[in-house]
Amino acid sequence: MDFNLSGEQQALADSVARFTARDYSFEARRRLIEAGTGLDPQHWQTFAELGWLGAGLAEDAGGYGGGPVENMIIMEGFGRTLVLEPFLPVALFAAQTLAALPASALRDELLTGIVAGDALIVPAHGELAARGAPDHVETTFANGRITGTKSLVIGGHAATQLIVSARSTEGIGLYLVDPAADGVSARRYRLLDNQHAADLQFDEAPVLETLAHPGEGLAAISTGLAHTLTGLCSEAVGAMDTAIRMTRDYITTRRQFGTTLSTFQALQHRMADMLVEMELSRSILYQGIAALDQPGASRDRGLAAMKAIVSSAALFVGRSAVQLHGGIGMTEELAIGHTYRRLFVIAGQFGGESLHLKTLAGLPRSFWQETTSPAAC
Amino acid sequence: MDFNLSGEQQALADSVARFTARDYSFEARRRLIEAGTGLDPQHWQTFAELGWLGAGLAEDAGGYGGGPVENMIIMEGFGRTLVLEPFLPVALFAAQTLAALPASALRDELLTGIVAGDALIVPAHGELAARGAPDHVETTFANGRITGTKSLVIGGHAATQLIVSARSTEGIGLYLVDPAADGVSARRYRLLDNQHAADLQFDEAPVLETLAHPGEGLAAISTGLAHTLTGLCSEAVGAMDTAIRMTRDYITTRRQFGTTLSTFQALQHRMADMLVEMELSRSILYQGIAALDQPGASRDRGLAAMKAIVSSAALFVGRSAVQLHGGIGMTEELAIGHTYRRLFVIAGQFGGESLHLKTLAGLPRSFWQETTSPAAC
Amino acid sequence: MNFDIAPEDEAFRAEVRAFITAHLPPDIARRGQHDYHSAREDVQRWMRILNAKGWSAPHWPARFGGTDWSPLRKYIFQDELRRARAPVLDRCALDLLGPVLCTFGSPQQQARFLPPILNGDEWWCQGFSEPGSGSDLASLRTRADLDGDHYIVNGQKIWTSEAHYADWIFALVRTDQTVKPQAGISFLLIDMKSPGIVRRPIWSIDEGLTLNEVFFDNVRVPAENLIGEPGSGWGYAKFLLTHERTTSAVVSHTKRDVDQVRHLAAHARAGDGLLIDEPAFAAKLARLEAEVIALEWSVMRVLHAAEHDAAGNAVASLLKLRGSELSERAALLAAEALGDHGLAAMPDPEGHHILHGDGLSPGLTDDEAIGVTAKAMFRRATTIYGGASEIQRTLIAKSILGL
Amino acid sequence: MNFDIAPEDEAFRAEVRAFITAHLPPDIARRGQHDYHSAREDVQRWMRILNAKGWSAPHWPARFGGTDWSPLRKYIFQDELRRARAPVLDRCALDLLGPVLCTFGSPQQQARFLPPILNGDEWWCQGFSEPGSGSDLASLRTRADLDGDHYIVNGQKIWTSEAHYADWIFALVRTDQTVKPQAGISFLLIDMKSPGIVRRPIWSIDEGLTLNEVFFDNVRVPAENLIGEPGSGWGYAKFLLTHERTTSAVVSHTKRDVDQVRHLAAHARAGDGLLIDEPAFAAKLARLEAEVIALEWSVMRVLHAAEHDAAGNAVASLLKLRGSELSERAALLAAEALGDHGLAAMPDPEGHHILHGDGLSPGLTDDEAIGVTAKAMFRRATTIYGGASEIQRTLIAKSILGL
Repeated sequence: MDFNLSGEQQALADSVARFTARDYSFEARRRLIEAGTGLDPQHWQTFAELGWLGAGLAEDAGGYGGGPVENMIIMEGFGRTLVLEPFLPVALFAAQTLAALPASALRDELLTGIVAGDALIVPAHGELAARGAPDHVETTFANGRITGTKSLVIGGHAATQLIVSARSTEGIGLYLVDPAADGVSARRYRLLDNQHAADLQFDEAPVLETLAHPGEGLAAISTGLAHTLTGLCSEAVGAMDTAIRMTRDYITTRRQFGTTLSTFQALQHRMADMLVEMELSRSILYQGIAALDQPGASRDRGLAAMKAIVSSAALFVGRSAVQLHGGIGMTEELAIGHTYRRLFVIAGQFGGESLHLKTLAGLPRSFWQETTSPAAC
Repeated sequence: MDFNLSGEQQALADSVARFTARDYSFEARRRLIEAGTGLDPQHWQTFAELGWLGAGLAEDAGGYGGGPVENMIIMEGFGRTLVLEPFLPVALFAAQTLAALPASALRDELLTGIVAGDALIVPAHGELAARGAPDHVETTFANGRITGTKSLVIGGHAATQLIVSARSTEGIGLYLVDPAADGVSARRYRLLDNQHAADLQFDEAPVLETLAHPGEGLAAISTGLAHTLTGLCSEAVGAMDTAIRMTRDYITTRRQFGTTLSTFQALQHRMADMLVEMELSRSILYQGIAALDQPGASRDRGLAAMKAIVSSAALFVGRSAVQLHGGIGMTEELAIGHTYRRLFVIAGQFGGESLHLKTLAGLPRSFWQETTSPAAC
Repeated sequence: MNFDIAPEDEAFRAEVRAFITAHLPPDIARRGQHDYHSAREDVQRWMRILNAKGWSAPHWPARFGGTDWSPLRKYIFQDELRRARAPVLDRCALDLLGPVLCTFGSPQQQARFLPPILNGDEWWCQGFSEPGSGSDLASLRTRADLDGDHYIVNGQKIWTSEAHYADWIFALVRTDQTVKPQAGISFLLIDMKSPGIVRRPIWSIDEGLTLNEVFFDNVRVPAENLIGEPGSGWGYAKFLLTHERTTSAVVSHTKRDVDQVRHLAAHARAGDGLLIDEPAFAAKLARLEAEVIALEWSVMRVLHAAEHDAAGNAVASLLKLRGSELSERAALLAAEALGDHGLAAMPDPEGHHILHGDGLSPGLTDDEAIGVTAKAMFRRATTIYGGASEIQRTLIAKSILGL
Repeated sequence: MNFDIAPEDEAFRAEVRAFITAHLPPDIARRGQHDYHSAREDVQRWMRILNAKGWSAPHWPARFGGTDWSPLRKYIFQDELRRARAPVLDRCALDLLGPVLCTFGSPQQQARFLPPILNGDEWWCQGFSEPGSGSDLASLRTRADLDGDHYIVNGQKIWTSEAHYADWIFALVRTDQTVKPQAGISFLLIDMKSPGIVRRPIWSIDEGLTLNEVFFDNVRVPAENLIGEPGSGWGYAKFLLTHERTTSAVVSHTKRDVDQVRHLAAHARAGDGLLIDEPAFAAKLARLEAEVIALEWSVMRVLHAAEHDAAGNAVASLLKLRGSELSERAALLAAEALGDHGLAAMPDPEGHHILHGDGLSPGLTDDEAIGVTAKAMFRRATTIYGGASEIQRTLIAKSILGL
């Protein structure tokens, strides 16, 4: 075990910090929101050039040989400044789903496109009734066509290709679909944090390619989702850390009743609890990353525990940060409200605390049961 | 609506306060604990002489014409000084169960015995697997005999007669059983708050009388239980109020770090939350008492809401009171620990927060649906 | 003690409900299901209907156009309005300014200002908070200097709700710089059309507009618009803030929201079943419901308590603290009920004030679902405004517990 | 970064587990399932077995009978002891006094005192707290005045854990009344058999005995029993309190407790099913489990952090705060799992110290259920002792956040 960044990892973190400092000031981000796309092509190009789109991808999958830690570093940095581009669905969800499939010319071509920044491929997997449960897929596949509705496809409005999960009698398969094809319609919307997403409706939409045959798709998309969850929780940790820092700065300068707010013990204690929630989130994030290598149930347990903790921490820290800012925290003009909105979205995305506690409860075991690794502890 | 005590009710409250001041000092209570019975016959005689055993019982049921408010007044007073005698199971649970049965010579004789203080009749209804659910009865009745095990029968060690709920193919009936009969064995124990209880095992135990025929028992025992729940929550409110008062007195006198503890804002805020929990408990207790008159589902809903709130409040206030006392709060020598233990028992007795939220969730309705009474609001 | 509601009060509730059912325009009722602040036109139409019935401001004294209803009946009236999703009225004018005018205003002021309030003709906003004086009103700096028969007002107010709608503002201004901070404050009525007033919208995190900054630059205000005595403004403000002891519980609003959550959960699919049948969600909803019941019965206790009753004050002190928490909890739970769509921005499609007028919103057909997430964001403010929860706890500790 | 445990460390865990399985006497293991403090005889037998293996105090330096295990291995060792429900060893001697003696003791003191600790022959208690100096140690008043080659000790200690078992006490005493409060404190080892020492048991709300008052009335203590320099006791105490940054998390204890809750819930009937299948209970257990995982990974981070690493300190600061909360939560949940029996008093049937020796307890046959409610009551103290949660939060706010 080693909880320190390697030299290369530190360089990556520094690189992310330089990018966000330059391109993601509060004002720059506001302009991007007003532009109404949630995606700056130049940013995406930068992601490709700096190798971030393949930083967490194994070499045999067309990446640069890093892993979930590299993705954690990027996503944590993105969480600090609330990056809007759909990095998570493309570079984690789609890429790791593809990487979990057997190598093939098609797979490798798609991955190459992602890493190069040419292909903005996103999975269309979640559905409203699933509420975050990865195996609830009602969308159907039959005769080369897809029918059903996928919800909250982040980046779905700008995707070049879609990886659609669909069920047939033999189980869940994964299919490549052209979002511009007949039978595909998108209801685009913004999330509370100004990311852009879409609900995608497939009405006998034609499949370009079969990526995973029926019965073989769930494992791959679940692996992609597992990486996505750790990326999302990394983002949460970055956003929480920023929220705490901003709140500390605010209450140490803001004066009321003849003193700074930071002298009030109730506020001090609330900030202590915020810090604790953030650190526990980071701890269980590490655990989640370690769990990615574990066999099925162990992995799912570790990820469920992680998301349950991080979801509640994100809400607590976000709500508390606004509370301690007082009225000014409620305004669009201040960054803290945007951080809260991002944390709110993260808390619910891919299932909130309740769902993941239910998952965890359904996979019981002793702390010492399976292996001796703290990953399973 | 009138939230003030009437003159008679105030006199009753004063009478209870005089009794507890005289007979239930901390030292007197400690001696009663050491005596090892949890029941002082002189106290019981006093209860009878002052009319408390029939204070909440209608006149046509042999009582003095009061109702749940009278029982509330007594139980709240008992909660303040942690009275140990099994007043609740006898004067509320047993008496109100009997009062809910059709009048009969037997019923009236039993009620007369209770009110006179001669008969210490307690229901043996709860079972381990029921976990507070009133309708889970596995104990069976067949051929005039009872078989099964009842748990947590408070006062069961000293009962003169038992009202046993038991199931046969036609439903749940209620049966009068002599605790000294063959086939009845008691495992006596103390609760954490030093009340005495027993698990009662019936092994083909003979029935003295049938109180409610199969299928007619559940309604009566549920009514008895409903009154018991409001009595228990009254006791909780009294105990919480005392805990808050003792804690306030402690932190306003105890000095640390050169000042009194009461000057620390974190402690002030915790005490504010304790007060709020207590007042909300009192409010929902009133609601629960109003609900006693409502038809079936409305009553059960009101009582479930009440017990859920009071259970969590009791734990919060009790735990917080010990916390604010610090180490001294953990000792047998101080009253506050005993108050916590009583509040802990109340929180779990007849089902804790989870059970009652489940009950409430199972009986949904709009706030404005049924009647316009705040009792159903 | 008697916890039963009188039959006459039940009959009164039925009467109110029947009136609302008969008179609330269906289009307004439908928009009332959405979780946005009502547009001025809707409020105005509804106020005129109520005013025709004499029900615009039941809590005012009857001689000023109010009623002599008991506190319980006033509560029932408001409760039925929320149940029906009727527009929330101009609270600044009706609940805050109105009682001050009725009590401390001159007959001329009463005659001039009360009738247009009752009819929804003139709208008001409250100018108390200033930058740098969040929960600490005594430090306010906006000044009004007498110049002949006019005051010249200079300064800035902030967090001014609905100032973009308002025709008038009632403001706390400092008319005497020489005395102790609280003693130099006066209560002044200012026409928002006066030259020198500038409003700046403050967009909030729900992407909606309710708050504003208001700047005063040598604004001339007739001296006759000062309420009562100069230097007594602090007392009127305290009267105003404590006059209604139960509205801060917003309990009827939250009851409406709990019903909304139940509706949404009963229509939201969760796996192969419905969300309402998911034990974890059902338990959260039940817990919320139980807490709202406890809150409402606390309101009942206060409504029936004498004004200076110590026990009543103890209960009253919790209403804002817990009421605001439950208000946000209900909104968050409604958003959770919407699942994926509970993460989407929902700017008011029919509103006049939209920060991002891009029309991007998920395709919702259930009126009860529209605006839910905007409300969830907006309600983050409930434990901040009107005395933050931290202030409330300190108040309880000091005034009720004597710490 | 690398979050995988090394294979050699996994092998080490297997080795420890195998040793414990082979050597922990079955009767002790059975009693270890009960939720009471272990009796001295059990601890002593077990310590001698460990000592024969050289494992009594792995965290001491090897030259004093400890090991050179990595922090992770020391953790794994303790973790396996808890898993096996082995008796909790004499923590005062091993974890608190031992490191002080090893670091600041004279060679004579080390030779005299360390071996009997390792073999469980001499037991220690800690005399820090005094009446009136709960979390405020600098105000202590017990004094030790030099009289030739002896100190004369007068005063009183309180909250002295296991003093009824202890052969010796290490105490903070004031040897200099003339200097600033913290500068006059020394660290003294006192034989509990000395004339003038009186112990008074403090029964706690679990009806058990772990705490005592200790009174000193002109107790003569050889001056050679003073550790290090006179007046430096405050520094040694701080060393002792911060030496082990992770034990205050009691995470292995709570892991054991979570397993216990799962066992109890899997055997407890609830209606027609099992409690473990009740969604509300299962969710509470899952939430607890997830928090314990987060806590354990926080421990991992501290174990692998350099001693003065700022990030490590931030994490270390939460271990006591959250560890103590989870410890109580686990015990409360275990009691809840027992249903009606979770409300019953359970004085230790095999214990030597019972307040009410009436033997009244429900008929429990599952060893894992015995003592559960006593533990639930005792654990109320976890957020109080060793720096109450309020103190911990203030520490975090000040030292980590700089407020």
